[in-house]
Amino acid sequence: MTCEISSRPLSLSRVERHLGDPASGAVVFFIGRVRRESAGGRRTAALDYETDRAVVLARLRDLERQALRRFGARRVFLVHRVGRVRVGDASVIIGVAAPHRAMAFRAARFLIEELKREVPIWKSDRWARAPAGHRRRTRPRPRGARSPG
Amino acid sequence: MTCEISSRPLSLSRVERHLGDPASGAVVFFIGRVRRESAGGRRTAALDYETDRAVVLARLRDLERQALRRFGARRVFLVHRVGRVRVGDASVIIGVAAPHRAMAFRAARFLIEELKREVPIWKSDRWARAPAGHRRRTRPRPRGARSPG
Amino acid sequence: MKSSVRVRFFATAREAMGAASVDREVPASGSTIGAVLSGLAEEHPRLKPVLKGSRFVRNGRYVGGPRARVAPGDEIGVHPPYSGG
Amino acid sequence: MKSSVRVRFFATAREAMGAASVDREVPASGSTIGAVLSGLAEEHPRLKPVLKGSRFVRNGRYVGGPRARVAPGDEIGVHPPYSGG
Repeated sequence: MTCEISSRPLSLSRVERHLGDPASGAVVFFIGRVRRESAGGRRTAALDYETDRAVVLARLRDLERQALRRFGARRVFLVHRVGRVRVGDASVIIGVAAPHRAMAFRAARFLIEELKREVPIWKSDRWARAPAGHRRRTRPRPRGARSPG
Repeated sequence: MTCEISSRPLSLSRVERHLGDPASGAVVFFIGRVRRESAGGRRTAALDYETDRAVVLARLRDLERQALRRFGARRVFLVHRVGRVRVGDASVIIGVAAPHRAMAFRAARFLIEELKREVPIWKSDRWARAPAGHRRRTRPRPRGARSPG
Repeated sequence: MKSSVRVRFFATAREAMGAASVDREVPASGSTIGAVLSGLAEEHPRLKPVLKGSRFVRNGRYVGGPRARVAPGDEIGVHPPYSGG
Repeated sequence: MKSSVRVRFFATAREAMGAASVDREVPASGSTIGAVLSGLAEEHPRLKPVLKGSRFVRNGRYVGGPRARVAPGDEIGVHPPYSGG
């Protein structure tokens, strides 16, 4: 399996192990992480990711096939987290091994752009700490202006 | 230290540990690996890398500063191997953490291109296994046509 | 024998509906995705604008548009614009 | 007191010289990088084409060109085109 949806913390070294290939001189990884962001005195504590499990793996595999075919990549690994992901943690890791670096960079960039557009995954913000003087609250804000990466 | 020259195997997770930053939503790694290549019946067994230690770290740090300034990167880590590097092993790892993915991709690409052009590191090939019937030999070929990545 | 389709809602569609899924009766001869969702949107007005920007899935495959047929036992997914990464 | 500079050769420059470094006498009043290297290239003809595409370093800093001054005790590096990565 080179496309995964995981509710556990993502591991870069696990992705790296899938990309061994003596004919690939270049490996590019992209890691999307939940980043700290403030808005109106609130601060992101985490993002909640959900997905449609009936479709998501087929969509990821389709992207993988495109990267192999269109960019000459030789190995691709895609893993996206679901559930609550805290600030600083990875929500997505993409790894590409290719003979040359231009291919690997292009394929990795293609994959993250397409993943955001074409793969049924949604995030919603979890906010922490109201402005000083207000009580602490945590509530979803599904169409947040900010997106990691 | 975020720029290193190392004669030991490079560790991606070590680079990753330097790139923690809650304001960076995107991390891009580039790994250059020695790749298997054949020419005239010979096959690359390894590459030997040498450097001018009097200059190399200052040059790497200068690239790091440029990536931070020009591309809005927030963390950069560069490590290059010297000595003999076998097929499949990493010769260089570059890691960039930035608020957004476009910055991180651009900075990582810039760094590897500049590193190849502007940093005093040289490789030479070590070949293994002559064509069938000839005896095994290992000799340097300093201006090899092939370069990993 | 089932006589309904299950409609599953994600992200803003789920919030508009206040539910992750509903079952909806359809004739034994089948119906269309458009007809099923229009019926739901009449009962849940907040769903209507969400449907406009959404893609639809039937039994794990994207459908071409609202005229796609559905039969009892089918599962329909309503996908607002994606925001992963 | 030193009366020489040390010239260090890398990659193809080292192969052309057959040595990683040589020490070269210079006048106490100093000389130029160009003069030092021209002298070496006369003795080692294979070095000449390599010098054309090379950059030069004096005491850990790049120099502008062959007219850069050197003094006894300096260390000069000859850098053929880089090929790292």
